[in-house]
Amino acid sequence: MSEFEPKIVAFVCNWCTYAGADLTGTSRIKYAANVKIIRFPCTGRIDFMLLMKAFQNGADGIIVSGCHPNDCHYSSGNFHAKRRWMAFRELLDYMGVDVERITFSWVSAAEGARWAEIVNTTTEKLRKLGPYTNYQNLVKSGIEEEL
Amino acid sequence: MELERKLIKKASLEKLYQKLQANGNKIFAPIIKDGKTEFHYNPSYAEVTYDHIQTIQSLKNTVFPKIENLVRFTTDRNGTEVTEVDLAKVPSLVLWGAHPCDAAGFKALKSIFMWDYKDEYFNSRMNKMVVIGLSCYKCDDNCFCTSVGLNPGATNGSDILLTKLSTGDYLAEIITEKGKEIVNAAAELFEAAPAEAKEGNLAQVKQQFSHEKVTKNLAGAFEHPFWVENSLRCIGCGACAFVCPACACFDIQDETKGKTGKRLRCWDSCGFGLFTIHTSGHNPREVQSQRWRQRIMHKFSYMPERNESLGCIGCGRCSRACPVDMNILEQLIALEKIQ
Amino acid sequence: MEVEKITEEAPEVKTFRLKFKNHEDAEKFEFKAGQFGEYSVMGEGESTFCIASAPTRKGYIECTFRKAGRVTGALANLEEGETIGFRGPYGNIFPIDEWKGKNLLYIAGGIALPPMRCVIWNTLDLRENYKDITIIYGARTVNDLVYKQELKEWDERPDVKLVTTVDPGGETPDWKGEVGFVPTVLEKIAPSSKDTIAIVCGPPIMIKYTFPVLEKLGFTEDTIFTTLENRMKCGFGKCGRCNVGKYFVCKDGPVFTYKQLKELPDEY
Amino acid sequence: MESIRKRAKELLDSKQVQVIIGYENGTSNKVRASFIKDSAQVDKLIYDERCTQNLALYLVKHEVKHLGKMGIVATIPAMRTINMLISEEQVKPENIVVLGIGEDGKLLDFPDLTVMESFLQKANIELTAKDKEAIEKLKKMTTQEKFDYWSNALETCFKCYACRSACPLCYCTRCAVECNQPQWIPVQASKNGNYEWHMLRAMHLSGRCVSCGDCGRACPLDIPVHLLTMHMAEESKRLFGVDSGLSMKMESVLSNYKLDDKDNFIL
Repeated sequence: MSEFEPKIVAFVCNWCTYAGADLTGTSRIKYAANVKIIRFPCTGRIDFMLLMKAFQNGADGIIVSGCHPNDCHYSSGNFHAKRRWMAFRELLDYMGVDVERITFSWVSAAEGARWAEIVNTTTEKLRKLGPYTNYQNLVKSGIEEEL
Repeated sequence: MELERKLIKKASLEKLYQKLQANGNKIFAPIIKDGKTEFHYNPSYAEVTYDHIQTIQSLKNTVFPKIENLVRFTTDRNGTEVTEVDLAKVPSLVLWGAHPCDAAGFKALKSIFMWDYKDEYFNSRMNKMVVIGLSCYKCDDNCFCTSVGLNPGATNGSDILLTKLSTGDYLAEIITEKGKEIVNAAAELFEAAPAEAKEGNLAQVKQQFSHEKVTKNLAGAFEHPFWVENSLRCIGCGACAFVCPACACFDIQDETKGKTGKRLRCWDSCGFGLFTIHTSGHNPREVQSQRWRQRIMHKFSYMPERNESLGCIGCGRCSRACPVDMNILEQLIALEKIQ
Repeated sequence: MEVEKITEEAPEVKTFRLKFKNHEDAEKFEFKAGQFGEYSVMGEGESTFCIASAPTRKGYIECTFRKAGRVTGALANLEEGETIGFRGPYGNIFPIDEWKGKNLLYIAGGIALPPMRCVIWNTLDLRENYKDITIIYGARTVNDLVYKQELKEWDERPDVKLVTTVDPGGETPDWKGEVGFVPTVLEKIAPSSKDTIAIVCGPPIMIKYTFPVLEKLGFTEDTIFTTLENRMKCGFGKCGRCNVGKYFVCKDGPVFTYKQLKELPDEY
Repeated sequence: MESIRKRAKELLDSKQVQVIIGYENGTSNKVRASFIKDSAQVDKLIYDERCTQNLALYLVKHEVKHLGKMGIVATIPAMRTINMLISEEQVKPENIVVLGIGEDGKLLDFPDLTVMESFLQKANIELTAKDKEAIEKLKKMTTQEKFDYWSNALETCFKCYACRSACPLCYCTRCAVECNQPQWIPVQASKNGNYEWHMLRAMHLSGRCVSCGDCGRACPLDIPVHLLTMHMAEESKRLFGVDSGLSMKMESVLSNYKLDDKDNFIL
């Protein structure tokens, strides 16, 4: 049996991480192909329910990444995001969502290599954790009596 | 058919239960779990309880599930393919130990779903269901079945009605052909009718108002200040509607996962503020008093007139579930007296 | 059904001409003026609109809608040739047979012309059955007037009197119609109520102000018709959404006379 | 009890308020909210240990607001809620008079709301022993156990939204769960839909919840949904040092930030 390949959704900000990921490509650094990148104007724009939407639709892991503190294009978006993730992570943990499956990071436009490393380590971690069956079962079991 | 009376011994009851289960029926029976009595699918007989006054939830889930799949569809480049669900796959179900009010609740639902257009989803579930009722020997002060034309030993709606006798054995009243089939298939478990009458073994539920009078009063009470005065504390949740055995309002929602999806029917409540809101923002029932009025009016005025059935069976579930004590019995008693 | 043709009527307002994919369905399908249907985009949901084309025009149906929510948004994104779901027809009808030999006065506001377009064309196609036909139609701005092409056509027809109006402030420099709210314009024109049926449709607020004007003009309660649109889901009197008093708009309506409306509780 | 009635009568007679929101006897030995508009009716008002409902809920209810200036019998959680509602500009301080009830069940004298504010600085909200125990137990569970616990507990939820309706801070006229473009959460009461609905509710209340526990009490199915929001209240205290409802000028936790917010998980 071939090794399990996790599906990863990355929510990244337009100004830093997306540019960083672009740099990874233009620098010809190879990294895991498991990740699907979704570009946002800012990490501050990423609603916490979007993460759940990713899990709902079958993601095994998530990366959320934006500008380093003080580098936000809109000056404070990432600080807001940080608070949100701090609170949301606690809630997820309390409700039994595996927070190990979500990687939060700051990656600047100059850190192409760092982006590759983050994607690679996350992919590696998720390969070990396996598919997120818990959540997929939750999504599946909807109706008591399917006809 | 003519009502038939028989006796079933306490020990035989278990055999009947097991026989029904062995015959491939799904059984829905009340059990106590985490201190709450609720109906569950296929419990073991040892778990089944006969001593509850009332479960929190009604039994309408059996014929009007909280989510019903109406159709399936797949969408791709070639267009949309719609597949109907297979109603022949509805399993045969035995409702074990439903109180007479719950059994009558199905009649109220039927008057909505089978009025005019016949709802096949409801109908196929209804046809596949047998109701083995259980008379009430106790009640609480939220019960008011006798005020809405029922009683703790009413046979209306059950296929077989059991009543616990002083000996601990049960009187079985066989009411319908469906009930008779069950008895015939397990004839060895039933004995000749006992001499003891069931009346002495029933709870005493005092009649507290006349529903005819309420219906009559409601006809002219639309603009009455009663509604505003008595609904200020109503918080507009749907608890009353969702535990009600006769509430049938629903919503239709689509759920998609990738290319496939389902169109679902889910419970809804006229108590919700957004229930009637138009796209334009205009809302015919803008404030809670109007929505509370709708709830009572629908059950006690519109349904008797249009559907020839009351929309209430006096189980008192809504009063027990209400977080702010909107007691329906209290309000009906008051409505009987308003001018 | 297949979307055969899409017409842009006004900003965010489109008309779909729909054709049955299956010939048998097309043969079986019959409807009358006033009825509505449930149009659906699988995955998004269903929406209720009146059938806007006349039953006298066979082979297709039309619906007109404004892009407002999830379903209409999805409908608006469709292109010609794509498929939508349709259930219907539901509801009651305009008794056009009973109106034979009378004058007809149509009064519509905004996006409420589509539900009336059906009966307008229906009666125009059977023109010899009726005497004078007057149409009063108002919208917020000139741009919001729907069926601009047909308005022109009606205007040019000698056998139809058309009055269009826009709300004050909504006119353009070259606007030739009236300026003012529909009830005001109606009062100004003051059509005769003799032997006349009035059919009113519009936003609830317009309807509420138009009725008194009609009564002042001498219309009696049972010569005024309207078509209501409450929020609906099922279309056949179960889901409880369009319940007004003991009636269901989807079942006993959408066409009501003013007389019936007066007996209804004010919940529409 | 007498002091509440006396104060209510004063307020109504002097026309300082048009309605008193308090507690009265209900059916089956329950108590319920009471709206007294006429001082002759003040004897209906009661207060005892059964009076737990957070009446601040009615301060934002359209029909009640409509009655005019409101006097409200408020327990400590309700007073905190009032602070939150003032902070979030849902209630105008000049439109309400608070008849505060202390921990001992006695009427507190608040000449104005600033006195209430300073009283609240010293008054703690104690979670019940049962809730504390349940939260502790949950915290000790493994991720899998927690997931099983919540997905099973929430499975029975039929989305009557009593938790939302009973919460004085859930005052939005259109809740996120009703927004369908995009559809954030499955509307139907499926396992997934329920789980995410309660997650969304807890998140939207984090840093705002005052731990009154009314959501849990309102649940007709006895699902302990209040443990979710209470946990978030505790966490916003621990992470951001914000104890909600202590003043009339609370800053919203999630729409603010500090440069020195400490996290330990962002790479």
